[in-house]
Amino acid sequence: MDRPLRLIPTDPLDRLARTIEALLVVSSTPLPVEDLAAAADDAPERVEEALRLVADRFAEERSGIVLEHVAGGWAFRAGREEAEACARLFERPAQRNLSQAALETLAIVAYLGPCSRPDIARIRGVAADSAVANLLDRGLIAEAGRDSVAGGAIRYRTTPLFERVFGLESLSELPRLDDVGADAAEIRDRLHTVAERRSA
Amino acid sequence: MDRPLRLIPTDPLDRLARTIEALLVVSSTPLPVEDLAAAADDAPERVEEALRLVADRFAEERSGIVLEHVAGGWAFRAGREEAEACARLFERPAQRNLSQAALETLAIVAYLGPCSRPDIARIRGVAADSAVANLLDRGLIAEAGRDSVAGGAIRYRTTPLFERVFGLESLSELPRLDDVGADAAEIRDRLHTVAERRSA
Amino acid sequence: MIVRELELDLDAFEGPFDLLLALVLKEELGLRDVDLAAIVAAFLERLADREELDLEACGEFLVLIAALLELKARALFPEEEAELAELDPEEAAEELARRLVEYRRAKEAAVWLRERLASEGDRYFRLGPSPLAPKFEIPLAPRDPAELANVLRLLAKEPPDVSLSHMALRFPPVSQFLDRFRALLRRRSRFDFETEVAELTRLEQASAFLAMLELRRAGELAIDQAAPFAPIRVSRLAKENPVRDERTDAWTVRSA
Repeated sequence: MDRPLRLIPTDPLDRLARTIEALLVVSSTPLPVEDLAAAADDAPERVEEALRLVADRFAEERSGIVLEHVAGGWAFRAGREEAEACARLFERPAQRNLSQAALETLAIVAYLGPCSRPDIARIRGVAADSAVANLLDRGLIAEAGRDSVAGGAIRYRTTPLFERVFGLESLSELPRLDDVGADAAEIRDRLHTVAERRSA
Repeated sequence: MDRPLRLIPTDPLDRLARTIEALLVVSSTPLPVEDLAAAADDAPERVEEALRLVADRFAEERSGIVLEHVAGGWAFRAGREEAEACARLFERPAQRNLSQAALETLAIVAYLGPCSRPDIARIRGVAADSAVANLLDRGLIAEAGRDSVAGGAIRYRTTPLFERVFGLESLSELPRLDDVGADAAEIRDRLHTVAERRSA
Repeated sequence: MIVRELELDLDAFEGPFDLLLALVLKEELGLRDVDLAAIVAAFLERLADREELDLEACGEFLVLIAALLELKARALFPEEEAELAELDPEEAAEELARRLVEYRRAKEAAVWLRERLASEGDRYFRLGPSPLAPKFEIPLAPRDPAELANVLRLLAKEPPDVSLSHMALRFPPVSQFLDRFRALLRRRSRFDFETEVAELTRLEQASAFLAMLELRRAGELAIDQAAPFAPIRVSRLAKENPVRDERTDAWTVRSA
């Protein structure tokens, strides 16, 4: 490395923290620790340590810029207190007016992982074409290859933008939906009873 | 304004500086003072004053993020010292990958000759807008006049860069697709037939 | 307790159960919009309010809700009609329960997402590139032209044969059974429903069942069941002044 000699004393960790700040401000997507480490040419453990410094510097109520862990990586965003000012200047095309159909479709894609329009239609009981097109437009879902079994239908997955918009560190942060389990068992039991009766 | 009571002492100018930081970190274009003032709901003179605070906080060698005044207004950039790390970040392999949508679009344009977006969408069964934009961006396809029918949509062809990347002297060196069709017209017909069946 | 008078307060419908049935049969209300589990819940709540278990009501309710579920199942996956018809009833019930649970989950998840959107609405972040980010010419790694041939082959791949067997599978018109049961009740004062439909296909049985419910709604017959799961006995009801709904004969249950 041929950095010029500088007279400013630099704690190496502080130096790494500055590099991380720079990487985060130029990146368009949240950066995982490994990516930060590769770009900073340093060890992931040291990056984690430096991230704590950055997090301390860019904390809610301390700075207008806040460091957050979201969508599997680290990213800057505006502090919550500045939402009002941001709302005056910026549009939020991704989350404005999401219809019930779009939200259900999003939920299916998020929970089931890559799935095709026929998969979604089967669960919702209605065609999902316009909801899918709408979510693609907003960048909340993206193509994820083709289903090689079911006639090559295109499959969709949620995007990092989806996780970002909904403030999720990862998809595993989606709540488990166990509470409907009881209902499900009940429905199943009743159906079984009727089924047995009818086949008898 | 009904902000909750906070215990952190806030100099009003410091408060404004935080708002400006937030606006700058969210914006993807430089922001002129008037825009900042309108969003922060404050006077331009005060915004100029607060910008000096921000500039002081985000200065070269002090922070990895640097406030810069350019033609269009104010914006954050990475510190000069971090140029190397930023270069490594943008060279990440992930940025180089072609998505399934991009690869399909490229294959269609390469094998069938100049195609418009509607042509591509018809064969793929979904819109190809973002894939086309991406391929144009990377210089793998270029505009090739307008369609004589179909409302004069712009058509696209592959570029010399495309041939270089795929190691082809010319398009005639593309692997043969006899199992799909003997020539471009036959392949096109076949793709249309299958696409119609798939969407049925 | 009279099941038909069970008051429902659903998203898609508010009123007594028998009105809901009538609207569904007349196709004035889409079953897709009706939360059947909520009907079950309402019934169970009512049941819990009573000190004694009302076996008759339970039996009647089960039969009604099963019929609705079957209809809803057909609406939920019409393209798989043939496939579903081939399943034995237990498999069909299992499959149906699975689908309903999945949809239920999707709806719950959608509610959660909506709430999350509201609570995370004050997080603003940059959507585009950084304004002053350095522009790098990203060299593309060499690629194999065989990749292009392969994606095109996949695009040209014949989709699996769509089974056309369901084209022959029409939902028999309910009116057919309205006529049949009326004729039957002119000859006999009562008959056993199961015996009467034993020879029919499952789809015909479903239509027959709907016809029976409709005739009872119109007051033309009475349904009697000694105990839950006991045979359903259908008997003629003497009607002083039979007023027939003109639309009755014209109804057919939609065949998908």
